[in-house]
Amino acid sequence: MSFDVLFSQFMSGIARAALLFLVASGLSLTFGVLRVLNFAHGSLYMLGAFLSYSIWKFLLMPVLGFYLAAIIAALIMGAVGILIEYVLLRRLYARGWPEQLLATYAIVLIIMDLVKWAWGGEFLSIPRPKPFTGAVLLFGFPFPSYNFFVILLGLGLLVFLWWLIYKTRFGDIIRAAAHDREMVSALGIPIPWLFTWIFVLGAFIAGLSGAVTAPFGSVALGMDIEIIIECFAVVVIGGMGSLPGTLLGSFIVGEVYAFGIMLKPELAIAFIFMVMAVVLIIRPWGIFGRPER
Amino acid sequence: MKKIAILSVLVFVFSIVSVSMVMAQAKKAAPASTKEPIKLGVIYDFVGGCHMYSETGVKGIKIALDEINAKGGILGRKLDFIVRDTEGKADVAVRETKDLILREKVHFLIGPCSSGMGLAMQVIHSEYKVLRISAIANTEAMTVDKFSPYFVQVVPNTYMEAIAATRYLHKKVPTAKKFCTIAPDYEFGRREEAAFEEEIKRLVPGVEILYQAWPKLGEKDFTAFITAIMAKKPDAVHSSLFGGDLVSFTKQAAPYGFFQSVPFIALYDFPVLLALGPDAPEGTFGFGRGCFFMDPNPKMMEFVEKFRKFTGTYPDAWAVQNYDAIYLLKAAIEKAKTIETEAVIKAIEGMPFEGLRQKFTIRPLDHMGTVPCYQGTIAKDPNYPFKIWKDITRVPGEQVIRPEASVREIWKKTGVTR
Amino acid sequence: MFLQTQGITKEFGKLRAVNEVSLEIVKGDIHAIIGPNGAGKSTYFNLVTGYHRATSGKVLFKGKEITNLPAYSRCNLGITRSFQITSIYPKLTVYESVLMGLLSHRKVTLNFFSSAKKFFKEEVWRTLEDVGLADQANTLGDSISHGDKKRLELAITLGTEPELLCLDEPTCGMSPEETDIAMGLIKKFSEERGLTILFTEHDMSVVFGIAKRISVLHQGTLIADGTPQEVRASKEVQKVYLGGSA
Amino acid sequence: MVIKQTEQKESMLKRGWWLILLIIIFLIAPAFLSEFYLTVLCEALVMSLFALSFNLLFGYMGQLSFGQAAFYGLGGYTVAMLITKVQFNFWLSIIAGVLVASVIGLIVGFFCVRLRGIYFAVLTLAFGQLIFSVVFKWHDFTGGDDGIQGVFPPEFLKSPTNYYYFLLIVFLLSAFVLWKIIHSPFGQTIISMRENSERTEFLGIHIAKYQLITFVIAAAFAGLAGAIWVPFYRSVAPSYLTWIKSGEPVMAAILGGPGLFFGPVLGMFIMTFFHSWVLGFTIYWPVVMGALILAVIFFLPGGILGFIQEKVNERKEIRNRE
Repeated sequence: MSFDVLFSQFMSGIARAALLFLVASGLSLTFGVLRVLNFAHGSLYMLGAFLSYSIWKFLLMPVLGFYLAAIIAALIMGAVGILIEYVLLRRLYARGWPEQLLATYAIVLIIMDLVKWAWGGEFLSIPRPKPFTGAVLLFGFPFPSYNFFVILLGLGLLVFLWWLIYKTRFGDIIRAAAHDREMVSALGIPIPWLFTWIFVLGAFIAGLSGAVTAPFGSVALGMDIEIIIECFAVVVIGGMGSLPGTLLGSFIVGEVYAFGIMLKPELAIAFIFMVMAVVLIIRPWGIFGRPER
Repeated sequence: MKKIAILSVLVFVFSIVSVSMVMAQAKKAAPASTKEPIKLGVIYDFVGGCHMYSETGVKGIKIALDEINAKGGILGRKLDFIVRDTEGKADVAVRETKDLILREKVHFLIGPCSSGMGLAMQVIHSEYKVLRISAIANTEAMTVDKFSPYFVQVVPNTYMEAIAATRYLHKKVPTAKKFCTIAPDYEFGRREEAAFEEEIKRLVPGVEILYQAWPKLGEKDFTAFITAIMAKKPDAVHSSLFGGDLVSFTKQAAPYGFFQSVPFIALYDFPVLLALGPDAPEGTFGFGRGCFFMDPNPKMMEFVEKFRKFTGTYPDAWAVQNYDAIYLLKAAIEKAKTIETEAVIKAIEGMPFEGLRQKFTIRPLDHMGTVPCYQGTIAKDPNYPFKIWKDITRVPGEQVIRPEASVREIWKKTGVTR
Repeated sequence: MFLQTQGITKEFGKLRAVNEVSLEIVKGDIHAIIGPNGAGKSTYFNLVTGYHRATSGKVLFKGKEITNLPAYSRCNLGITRSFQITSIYPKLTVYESVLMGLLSHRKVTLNFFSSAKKFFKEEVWRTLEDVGLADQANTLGDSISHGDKKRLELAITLGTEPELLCLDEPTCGMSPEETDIAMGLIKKFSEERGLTILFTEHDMSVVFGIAKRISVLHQGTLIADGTPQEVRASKEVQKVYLGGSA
Repeated sequence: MVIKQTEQKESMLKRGWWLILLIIIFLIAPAFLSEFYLTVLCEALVMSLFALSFNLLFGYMGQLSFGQAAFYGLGGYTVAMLITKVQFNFWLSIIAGVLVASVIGLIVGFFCVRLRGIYFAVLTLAFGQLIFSVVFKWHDFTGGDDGIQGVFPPEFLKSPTNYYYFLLIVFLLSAFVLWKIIHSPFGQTIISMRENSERTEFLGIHIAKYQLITFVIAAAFAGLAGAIWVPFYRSVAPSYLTWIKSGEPVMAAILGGPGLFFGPVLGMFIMTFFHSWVLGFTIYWPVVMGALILAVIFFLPGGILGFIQEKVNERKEIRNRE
């Protein structure tokens, strides 16, 4: 196995990790902080991708079209997040987490059909946005520049979330709520509104990541089921409610998949679940997570 | 008190069940007179990649049915059809097949799209002795390994399609010795690559298959597969990726300079070329089963007009093959002068048929249509907004169909007696 | 030698909650462990009953070392306990709760086929009558009064027919009358069923009224151990209790 | 949390007569059911057995497992492989299916029982997907994506009506066994563990051991459900093992009422008949199912049977007070 083969496989792992981080960071908010097993996150991701395709087609602006479409789609998904959280999940916080899980499961079924009805089955595909169409030579090996865009966006999101969670008051409250919900509400902080904002942020990130993955491949039905399980793996491995955890988790899953493809293509997917199971057994709350009180 | 309440619920549930039974009973009671319409059960997978093919397939069927009914139907009987969705699950496919046969009392079946569903259904409708025609799913297991007299195929099966594509690839890149393959990891992909291996070993002595990539059906991220293949530096790559998977693969491979550095052949048919638009790699090879531009004969162009009027877009291979399937069924029924399954099967065996893809016959041995396979090279074309093929070859089914001796050999192994 | 702890210590990080306590509990005694809040009473209690694992030192029960035995094995040897915050079965009936103790003790919990309700009817009713909960046999755990809940937990522990019954502040949150009833019950069971009782308490009057032997803990260390009279007379105890900080 | 009502005290006699009436309805059902609805009834029976095995963990042990379909699928695959590859005896293959599911259940359970709540759910989800991806990808052994076809029962069981009676007998026997287990001292122990695991541990119960035994029993019955189902449809496919299939008993339990023995059965009957009825005229079945779930979660918190149970109890209390 010569160096450049390993390096190219490693870089394709990085590309996948950046993408996974984008999607999983939203989930780590809703799943990590709110402790809601949020299956609907994958559906918000898919809806974001389809919406960004339609907006891009509608706008037809050569260069800015893609970026504008992505932002608008993400904002719409944030609004959908408010709708879901406010109308549905807010009533369920008093109930057990199985009911919350099933409510998000019902949302998956509803959004799945909504997308099938609205967009039908064609493979929609958005070409890569202008400056990132080609590839960059890295140590003599071509590396698609769009992957760089995704990595940069991932880092940007990481910095934003890191600043939001560790450097703002809103962030302090989130971390406190993640640790001990009753105590925070006892301090008179309106927990319901806090949770709405966390869910909206999660939905916004899901929509944005959906729009950003559109140029990667084809936007088609089944994206939601595809991505949600891998996102759970990322959040669980990294540690629930911990941002660095989600970053590490997406890196591990991305690389395990990339090298799995090279060594034993058949078992690549199985490797991810093996790692997930091992981490859950040794440290249920994940590498960087904290045991729940 | 409690027991009355719980009993009331359960009786309520069973009252719904019994009410719908009574409706079903009423329908069954009506005698099947000769003037009753001929009922066709259309069963496809409206999920994932197959959703698109199923939709255009049903459009092809609708056009054929409207034409036939406008001219008085078959044997004076109107032809109508019921569409059902397998949701891509084998157990739902089996239950829907039973529903169409037992409750809707369909006379013939057509479908499905995915090979896995096809195999699961075949066992069922053979037990109930109902004829099914396949116009999209094309695994060779349906006509050979798991042969059933109650099944006819008008799509080139995985063996025929792969042999024709391999010959075209070899013709275009005669010096290639080291190959890689990439195919979706399910029945269809496995069969195509097996046939490719068999044929390339015959054509190129000392051939080497360096690496076989098996992304799962509906894979979204091919980067790891692309880099793994390019690392092997093959002389050429054969692939049976199709639909959404092929669109994703192509867009992710382009920036790596994949198409400039290695000759590649895959199922670049009309829907893929339409979706890719400018991203479609010129000079790359494609194979397919008969979209409009692959066989521009007069009958096909006439159908293109009708299809564009009806749907506003061009017909792909699935619309063409479903349209052919309906007319094949019409010809067989008229030859047999009855819709009774055994007679129709006897009539269809060996019957020559002139469809949109010109002439082919249904081979009596395994009911496999000697349908043509098409190959070509992707190129721009002034009068279409999307890229199509140039230097197209049409390989008649007879040249690539599995020889009868080899079919009988496989039958010994899989226990088929015919 | 019924129950003995030899230099038992428990550290939570740097805090040494229990500091090398060596103590002996005599069979049949009613033995109280007292001390101001944070003296390490509950922690010592948890070390004996297996709720926590000791950092160092030994716990011996009838000569056999049980320092590292998990809680359920200690219970099978005959040590059972109640909790400071009453721990009962809110959604099970009083009858079912008491039955559970018996099922576990009599080793029938791996019986898959006969109906649970057929087992140990007399013992359950007898225990219910002993604690005065017979009339509420069919009410759910969370719909009885606070005092009744404490007595229910007592009944549940009696269900396992223990030799050593450890009660963590049995009268906490009770009115004077309820406290007397509870103490009366504990004394009755000790005599009738030959039970050894080990309990923690911070209410002096309760302790001196019933306990045969008293141990006093202060900041994790044992400062006095003996009959109520000896403990009342000991200088250290007075300093701790009456003189303010040690 | 999930359980509003525990089992009311039921002597077999008091409930007996309506149970017998129900069994009679089931026995005469084939007489006036069209063959299609008989097929749907068979599916409802098998999936109800699957839901009962799931509810042993969820309703009675208080832990939600999101990977039970792996055992259901393993039971099915074992029967399919034994019958098609080695022409093994039909009855022994079913027993083998149950054994394989139980053994895998023991291995998976050993790891899962040490976790609780969300962690237990996510670990079972991970193991479920692990087993699914191995079955899906092990092409030469399990037939990969399109599974295995041609799994025929013995001659006399080939007719749907006979097979229906076979399924009915297996369902009634299994339901009876599960009922006995839940009402046995073992059952009382796992219910007590659900209610207050700390209190139960201090009564001398090794919590992990009892949870593991329950996990294996649930896996065995899920394997049995898969094993008797595959020969009816003559084929098995990897889609039997996905987390989406694992979600079906969860829906059925919460729809019907997890706190009651027959809750998941009613939930699964409603879901199966609803699915086959709606699929008859539209492909947009999931959105209807999603709406139904949300309606039940919000308006019938204890599930349909739980709701009826409450109404009945209220009326009983009013009557007692008069």
